[in-house]
Amino acid sequence: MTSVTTTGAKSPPRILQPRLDNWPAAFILAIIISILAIALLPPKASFWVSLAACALAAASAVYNAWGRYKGGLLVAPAIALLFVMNIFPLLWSLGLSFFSYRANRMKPPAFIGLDNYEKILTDPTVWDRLQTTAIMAILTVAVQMVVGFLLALLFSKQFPLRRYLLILVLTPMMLSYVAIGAFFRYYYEPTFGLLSQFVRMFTGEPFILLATTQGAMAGIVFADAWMWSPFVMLLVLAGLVSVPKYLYEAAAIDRLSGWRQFWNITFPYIRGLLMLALLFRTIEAFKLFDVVFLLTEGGPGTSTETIAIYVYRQAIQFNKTSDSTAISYILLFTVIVLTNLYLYLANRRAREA
Amino acid sequence: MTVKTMLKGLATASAMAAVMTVAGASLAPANAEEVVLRMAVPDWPPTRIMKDMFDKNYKAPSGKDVKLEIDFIPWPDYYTRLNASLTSGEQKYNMAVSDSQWLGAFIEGGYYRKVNDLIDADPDLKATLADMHPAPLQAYATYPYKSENYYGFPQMPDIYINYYRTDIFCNEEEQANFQAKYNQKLPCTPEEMDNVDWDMYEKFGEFFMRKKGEKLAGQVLDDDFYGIAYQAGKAYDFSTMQINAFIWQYGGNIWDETQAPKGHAEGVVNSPEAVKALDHYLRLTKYMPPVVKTGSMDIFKTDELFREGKVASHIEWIGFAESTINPQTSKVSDKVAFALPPGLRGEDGQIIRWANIGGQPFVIMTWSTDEQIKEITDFVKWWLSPEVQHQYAAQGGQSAIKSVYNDPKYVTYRPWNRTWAPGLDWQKDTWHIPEFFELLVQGQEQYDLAITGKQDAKTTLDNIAAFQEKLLKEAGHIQD
Amino acid sequence: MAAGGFFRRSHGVGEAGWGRTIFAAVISFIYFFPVLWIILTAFKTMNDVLAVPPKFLFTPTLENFVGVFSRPFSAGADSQATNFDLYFFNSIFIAGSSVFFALVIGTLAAFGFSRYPLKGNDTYLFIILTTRMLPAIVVIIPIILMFRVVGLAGSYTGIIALYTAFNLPFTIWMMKSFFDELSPDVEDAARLDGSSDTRVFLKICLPQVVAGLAATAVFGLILTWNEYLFALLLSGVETRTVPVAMAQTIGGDIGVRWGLLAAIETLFLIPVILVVFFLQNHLLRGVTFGTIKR
Amino acid sequence: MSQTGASLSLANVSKFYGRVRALDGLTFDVKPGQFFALFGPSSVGKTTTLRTIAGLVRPDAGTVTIAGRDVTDAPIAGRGVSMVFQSFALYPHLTVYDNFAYPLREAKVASAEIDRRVKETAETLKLTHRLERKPSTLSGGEQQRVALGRSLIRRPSILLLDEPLTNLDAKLRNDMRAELKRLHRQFGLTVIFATPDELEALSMGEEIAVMRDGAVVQRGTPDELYEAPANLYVATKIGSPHMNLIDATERGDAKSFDTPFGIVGAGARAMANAKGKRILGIRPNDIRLARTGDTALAATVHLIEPLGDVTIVSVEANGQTLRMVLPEQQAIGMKMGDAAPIVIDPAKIHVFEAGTGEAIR
Repeated sequence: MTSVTTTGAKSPPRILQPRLDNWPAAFILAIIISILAIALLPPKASFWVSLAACALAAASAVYNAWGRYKGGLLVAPAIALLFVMNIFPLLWSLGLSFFSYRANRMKPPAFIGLDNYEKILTDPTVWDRLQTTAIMAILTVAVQMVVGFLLALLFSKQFPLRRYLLILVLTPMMLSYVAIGAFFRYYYEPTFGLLSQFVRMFTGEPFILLATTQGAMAGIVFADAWMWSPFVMLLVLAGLVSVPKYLYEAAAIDRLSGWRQFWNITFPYIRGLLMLALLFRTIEAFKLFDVVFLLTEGGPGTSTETIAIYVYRQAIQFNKTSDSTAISYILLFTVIVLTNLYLYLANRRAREA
Repeated sequence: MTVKTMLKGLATASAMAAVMTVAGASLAPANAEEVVLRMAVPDWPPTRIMKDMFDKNYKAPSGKDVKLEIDFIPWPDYYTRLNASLTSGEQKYNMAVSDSQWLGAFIEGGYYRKVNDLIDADPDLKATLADMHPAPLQAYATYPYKSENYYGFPQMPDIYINYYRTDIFCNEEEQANFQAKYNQKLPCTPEEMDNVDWDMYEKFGEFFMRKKGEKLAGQVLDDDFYGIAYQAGKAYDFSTMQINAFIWQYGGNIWDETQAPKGHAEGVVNSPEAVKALDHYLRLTKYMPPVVKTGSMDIFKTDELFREGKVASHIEWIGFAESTINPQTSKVSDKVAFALPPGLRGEDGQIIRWANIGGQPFVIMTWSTDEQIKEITDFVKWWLSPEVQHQYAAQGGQSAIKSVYNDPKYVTYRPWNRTWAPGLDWQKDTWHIPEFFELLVQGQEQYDLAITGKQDAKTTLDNIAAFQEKLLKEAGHIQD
Repeated sequence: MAAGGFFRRSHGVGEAGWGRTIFAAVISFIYFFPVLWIILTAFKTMNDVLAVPPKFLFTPTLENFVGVFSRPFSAGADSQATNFDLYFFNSIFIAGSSVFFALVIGTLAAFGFSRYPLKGNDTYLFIILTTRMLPAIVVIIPIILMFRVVGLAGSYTGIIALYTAFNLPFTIWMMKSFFDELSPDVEDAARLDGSSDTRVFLKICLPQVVAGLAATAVFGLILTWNEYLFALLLSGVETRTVPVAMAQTIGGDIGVRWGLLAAIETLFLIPVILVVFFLQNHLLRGVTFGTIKR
Repeated sequence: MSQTGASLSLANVSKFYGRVRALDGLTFDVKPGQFFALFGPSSVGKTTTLRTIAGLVRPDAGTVTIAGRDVTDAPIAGRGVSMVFQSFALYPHLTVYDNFAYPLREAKVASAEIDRRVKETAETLKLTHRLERKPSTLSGGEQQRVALGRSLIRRPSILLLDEPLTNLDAKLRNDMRAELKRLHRQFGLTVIFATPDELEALSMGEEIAVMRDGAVVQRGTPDELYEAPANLYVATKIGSPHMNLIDATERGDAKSFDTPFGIVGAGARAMANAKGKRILGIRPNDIRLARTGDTALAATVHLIEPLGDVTIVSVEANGQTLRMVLPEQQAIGMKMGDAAPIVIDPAKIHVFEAGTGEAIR
């Protein structure tokens, strides 16, 4: 710790001073250089130029931290790696989103300003996919919350073999998406599938779940909720075990009904955690890709195609690189909003605890 | 096991792995005479057999030690993986077995090498290609489609055929019942089956759709049974291929890239003939196993249903036939026969059999060195040599070379080979343009809506036509 | 540790007896059933897999497990190696080293963030978390572009670096929450006892967060182990992981090889289950990104 | 096991945290072997003072001298200072044995010697049967003793105790107080302990420094602080029940004050400046009920608090109250509102400047 004394001299503004530790200026400079480089140079050269510019910005940020903070040394490798593997590529693609570019063509990118964004924001398809994603996320999260909650109630008490039974319930979380997708498709299959066979014992007719939009949605929601309810269960369990025992004893003395006991004693302890589970799963559900892709391919038609699949098609299958980076940035914005909300609630929970 | 020991173990394992990687890299000898050709291929028997034959028999005429390193990639991931590899610039592969539709996309990207110079420089190769059936050669090698620009060589040509169950179709009781119901003979021999048109095929569907507990060919069924199946799946091209066949047979057309830039999508793609064709295609799906209503009746599913004995007949690529006659993978291995796929009976009584060609060409990547290209050319020549093609066919592969498949021996290799020569004349291909995947995906989505009963044929084709018109105009393939 | 005991010890809500066990066993069994069916399928012949009605009793076979590593490509052909030994090695090596590197780099960074807060600490941490919450497909587009320029596509280095970066954010968040919870007095006591800063970190701080390291490793492992999209698009011929290779069984010459797929998944599941079983007491904090204190 | 204490002195030590001033020209010195108390309510800088002495905190100004050596910027090691934290700060992942051994291992002491000293320390602190346990399984008192043992084992010359007793229950406190004194006698080392509890400070400290806002306002023996508080702050912090404070004015005759209770004599005090506002501090023990014949001050009973053998009676006059301690029998029969003439011993009166609160002697 050193003493921080504020000096009064403030002209010119800090951001305009040409010093190596003036990292905000370095960042702005780096972005300008990168954009110019992408516009003017061939892709290969522009990559190295923008990388160098960004490295300069990073160096500036580290240098700024170095003299004053020991932590800089410890944090630097992580920041550097994240910068190289995440932040730099994202910034690069931000630049790219203002260009017209396809990764599988030889043509250099052409600057088109906000056209990509305009195209996407006015494209009903994007809105439709976002709507599908929202519906699916709401449904799957709702189911997960309920099922996870009930599972947590089941496991909230100590009983013999609990440790082993818990592992059974936790297993779905550990399966790979490929297996889940393939096997649920098999479970839902009308001829060989277990579900259809089961229903047929009563109706005599094969049960064709994935034939309708609602059915396909239900199938996806069921598979995803099955996979991730244990996650909600873990969170709720954490809340349940944090309720002090004496509160229940007091409630027993006051002869509170079970429902009131739950509402007045248990619920306040798990409210924050439920909120966390809700947000965390919503953010995850927003990314829904693998299960949907393997189960329905987005069908029937495009009725279960999520935004993640849409981006996948645009970027990977159609090689519409810059269009899809623009969608990415709209998603990024959404995620930042959700993350902020998540952190806000997480912090509030931490303060309450 | 404590956490500490686990972490230690992990660290040791990583260290060992690192050492192994380094050691492995340094051990690979840099033999001057060795040429490594790295090829991406889909993982299925036609490519596995090729690898096997290469390893056992191939001697490079140059005397160099030519190694073929093949990356077998699962079919469902193949396009994605190859696309990612090519666009990511890892330049890992010198050649690939590419689906024909991908030609445009990867040629425009500068990945596939034009091979006209190689053909012109080599009279033998030129002769071999001249001996090839034009339909597969154009489909697998030309871009733009049917131009003189060659980009590949056929690896494994493939067409649709009709797989059917002799134990059912030749059953006397069923024969009699069919005769009684439709006043027509139920075909039994492959020759009789060759003469089946869509109307007859529809009757198979209607006739053989049985409930659990009913009798089929003298036996009580323990499960529902269905007469017919063909592909109607949402993934990849698993409905377009079959629908194109119907459209061509009805005299309609898909957007024709050979007519570009004058040919339109609007009015062609949704012509009355095409609508009729799609209607016909959809009509037959109601006799198929219920999975068709979910949009997952892909080529793998119809194959599975047939091998599991759930359908009497299905239309499938020849590439799947081998596993159908293998008792380890098929419950019907000893009671299956093969015929030409059904078609539309024309006014002259002849069957029109237009179909969408399958199969794949070899392509060469632009970054291959001259030495590698030389070896690749030698390898391709070896592969297309009559002797090797015969050997390949004998193991279950197919050849597009006339002198090979016209050899009387050819039909004896496999029971389905009798359909090969007559089938080949009816093959056409879809688009080769770079935008093919967008066209394909949108078409598949629309067809899926029709197949799952969400919209009618007219709407479907109108939507496709409108989309294609717009997209192709933007891409400059349609100009007025 | 704070979250540690709750699986084992009875807390708050009280104890229940065998009645609860039976009820829970039924529910757990139903919940587990889809997994059980996968495992059963692994022991079935191809004919048994698609039997109608489904077979619960059958003669188990190990042919699927053998087939994972070597099988004939068509009837009558010799068995060929499938390279799955390489894929399993890749999965272990790639997941193991990326989790290990993320743990090393992330733990250092978490200690830095916790003990020597930078100006704008929260902003840094926020950016770090955001990168983790983006859909994989969004991040992967620029990464493919970058790898193609740098030439990292298909290499161990590339995919390990990517997974390390992928694991870093939540490693940092988790470990920071663990370090935040340690009493600074204990570290001062060690300083008074003659330890340097490095030794305080190694001898005092690290041993106290072993549980956190374990939880982080478990969760990182589950995520990396099953990751599909990055691996599909960025792993090369020699660096292919099991989830990607697994897709090979869904569509080749005969559609889905159910028994094989099930056998691969079963083999693939065993290591994770074991790790989770032994470390399950620490899992809770893992899944909550360390935002739950107890 | 004998150690010798070192002398310590702090001169003008200041420390800022941002703009917050934690220590402000702190100055005091401690004689070798002394049992020295830092007394003051929470957040007056006691802990910061201890941490500065230990070297955990670098002062922004001033010097710290230990045994005659300036250690202001010296590293922690080599100061010969050890500290028991308020939270005990035991190493939770190590057993009691390893907690004891840790400082010795860090000092690279031979393992046989470590073993001997650990056992010896455990013996002294009656912890031999707990050596293999983890700290979290020990009771508060045992944890306290482990913390002490760990501090003593490397034979420091100065031992710092940060509120060593606040985390213990009442009974344990008494035991530990005695234990600490015993250890101090046994080892003869310099002990500096911080406490917010006046009873603790008075009963244990040989000398006490009373702190306020990061500085020492008065230091002295318990008696000195009780008898001659240097200002109102000290006066009100030391002594129980608290000293009574009443407004007063010097009458200008150099021997008496005007108060709400009447004229109060100033005793033998020299009163230089005539006329002025003063505050008189009178300890409750120094007030008694008037007997017949006394020149009494008029007051009425305001509140009666019986405490067993004594009773605290508050009397009131003209809006000011005074608390006095009466033997139980004197308070029998008293009722609120009764007239209660009182007498204050002039010699025991403390006089403070009304503005600054400084004592006038």
